[in-house]
Amino acid sequence: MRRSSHLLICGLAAGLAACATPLVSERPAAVTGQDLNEITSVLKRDFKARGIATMARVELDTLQQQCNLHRDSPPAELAAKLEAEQMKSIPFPSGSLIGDWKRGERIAQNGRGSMWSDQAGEPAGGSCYNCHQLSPGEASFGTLGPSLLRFGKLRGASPEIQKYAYGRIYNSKAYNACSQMPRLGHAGTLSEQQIKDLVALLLDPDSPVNK
Amino acid sequence: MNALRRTTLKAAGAAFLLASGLLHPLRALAATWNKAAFASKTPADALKSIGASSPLESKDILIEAPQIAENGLVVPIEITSNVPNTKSLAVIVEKNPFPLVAQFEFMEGALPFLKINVKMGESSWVRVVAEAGGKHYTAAEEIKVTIGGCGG
Amino acid sequence: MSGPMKIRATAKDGVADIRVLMSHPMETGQRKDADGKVIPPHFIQNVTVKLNGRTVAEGQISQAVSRNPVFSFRAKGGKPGDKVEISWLDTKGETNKAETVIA
Amino acid sequence: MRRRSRHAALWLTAAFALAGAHAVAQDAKKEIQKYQSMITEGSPVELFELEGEVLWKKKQGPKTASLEQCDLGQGPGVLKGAYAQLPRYFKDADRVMDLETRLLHCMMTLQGRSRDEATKRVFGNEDRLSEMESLSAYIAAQSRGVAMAPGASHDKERGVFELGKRLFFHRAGAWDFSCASCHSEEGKRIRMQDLPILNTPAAARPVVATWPAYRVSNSQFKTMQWRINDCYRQMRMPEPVFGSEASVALNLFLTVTGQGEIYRGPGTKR
Repeated sequence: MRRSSHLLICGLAAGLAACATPLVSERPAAVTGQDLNEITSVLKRDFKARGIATMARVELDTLQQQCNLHRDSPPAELAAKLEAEQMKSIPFPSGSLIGDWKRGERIAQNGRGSMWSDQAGEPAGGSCYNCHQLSPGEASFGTLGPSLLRFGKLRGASPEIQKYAYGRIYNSKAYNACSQMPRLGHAGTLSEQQIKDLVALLLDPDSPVNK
Repeated sequence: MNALRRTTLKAAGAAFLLASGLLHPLRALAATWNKAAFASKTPADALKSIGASSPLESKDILIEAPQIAENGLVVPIEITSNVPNTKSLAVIVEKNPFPLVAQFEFMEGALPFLKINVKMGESSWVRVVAEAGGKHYTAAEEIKVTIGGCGG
Repeated sequence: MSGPMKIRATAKDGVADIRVLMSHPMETGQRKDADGKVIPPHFIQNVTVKLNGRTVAEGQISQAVSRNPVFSFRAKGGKPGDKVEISWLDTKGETNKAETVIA
Repeated sequence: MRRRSRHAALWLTAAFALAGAHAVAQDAKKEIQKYQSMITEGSPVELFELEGEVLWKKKQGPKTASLEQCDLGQGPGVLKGAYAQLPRYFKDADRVMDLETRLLHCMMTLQGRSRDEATKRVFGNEDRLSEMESLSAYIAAQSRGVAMAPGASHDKERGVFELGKRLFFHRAGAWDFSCASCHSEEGKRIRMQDLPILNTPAAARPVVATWPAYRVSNSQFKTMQWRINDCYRQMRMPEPVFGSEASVALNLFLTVTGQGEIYRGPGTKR
């Protein structure tokens, strides 16, 4: 009752401030530091730790903070600075970065890992097919990320390409500050060996990705 | 043979229980479950066990089903037989560990029509066998089972 | 322990359209519980459809019918007011039955 | 029909790598839509509505009372169309509530149950639905055919809507995700699943019109609280507290975005 009469008044009195501003669902035009503090305190109040998903996860690191503040489009200078910081945090292993593409395919298929429903210490997956096309035999692939079909065939497997592929999986924000791709190594989801296996899936000439 | 004997024994047992008033009459139905057919592990065995070893391909059996099922636990299938005098329909999911899923008999004006949701372990041909005038007719559709996302 | 069961029946041009919903786990015997123990098979094996007391369809089904089975049948001659009765029997000897009149 | 099958088999095995993939994707989309409509048609969802009705009328709690006098916004015990006007502001609780939050409120006030006891098992499993899930099925079904009109005028409703919007775009957690990471770009999908752009009316409308819903992938009836909860699980975040303002805020944001759509749930989902 209350609300319908309120709506009626709104209808008659279109032009009154409260009624004249319809709710819009578009992305907020600006985000301030205070907005972020408020949201974080709401999350702290309204969320709870469960399993391996601890409450520390609602705290923003510098990168998340800046991407939120700049709505994923930081100015070029800031983006370069953030990317450089992320790059520095990648522990590139020495030697060949190419593991076993068969294991890589299984990791790419596996969508588990880092969720509250996962156990600590259980090997995680990379969720790669959720967003990328890889092996042509897998028709059920997502499109949030670019297709990686023939990734190695197009680029070869030089040490530079290996390093790029490894780094991109370990921490994609080192290459694109506010990329939507998770920092799979940085977040602790994938191990060094798992990332090498994924690099093999992308670069090994025998991998179905390059067939 | 073996199955037949078991069935008969079961029926006898049920009749006894029924007579002694221990059981709801419905339980006598247990005797009509074709255990041997449902235990078949290949499509060929399943066909044989329902007495349809070499059914005739027929365009008069219509199978309406999605070609891509986003979830193998529920795959809806709608079957209509236009073969005159169809008296039963059987559903066989060829790649399932036990391919025979259902067999329905129709009588007293029931149309040879069935909508059913089946489980599919993987992508497979789904075969329907219709019995009419002592002969068996068949048609099949291939259904792909995919891995879904997280949403809905 | 049977959950609800529901029949919806309508008639059009002298043909009854009968849809039935059954609560049943349709356990295959391949699933494991939280402790990793195999859950024994438990599924409906027989379905009987009656129209005005006469059996019009009789089915035998396996564990590969989806959980909470839904079936549709059609019967010639069904008209509003006719009685539809459907029953099932499962591997544990449990049964359930529902009835309705054609709308 | 046979010819169509062979055609499908052919493309699925080989043609993805070839040119013309667009037409193929269109075909796949059509088949997935067909799957969706067929599972909806052959859905056992009404069984859950029946279970919910029993629970609605069941006397329980320290006060041995049923929920039949619960006021879902249209007056005590009025169910017809009530779900379509949720979430909304409730004066007696002085906060915005969605269906489940309101049910919890009624369990505590009418039945005298504690929050802990009433929320012990809010999400069920395939063997046993939760009380909340069955009740949601029953109550939502009473709004079939009614246009979705959640609360969007009261100051608190507007504030909660804004909070929901900010949460929707807020990136955090182990994988740096926001809701928008997956739900803000046209034509994207996870695996084969199309991703609706949930902050646009066109995509939000069919979503709000069909939840809560039966999910065939786990044979469970699921509510919007669960849906949001499970998104956060996959976003690698901690868990939203049941009925918390944040969870209601996202629900209100989505429902207001999709308002006007005629409710046709409870739905059936993959």
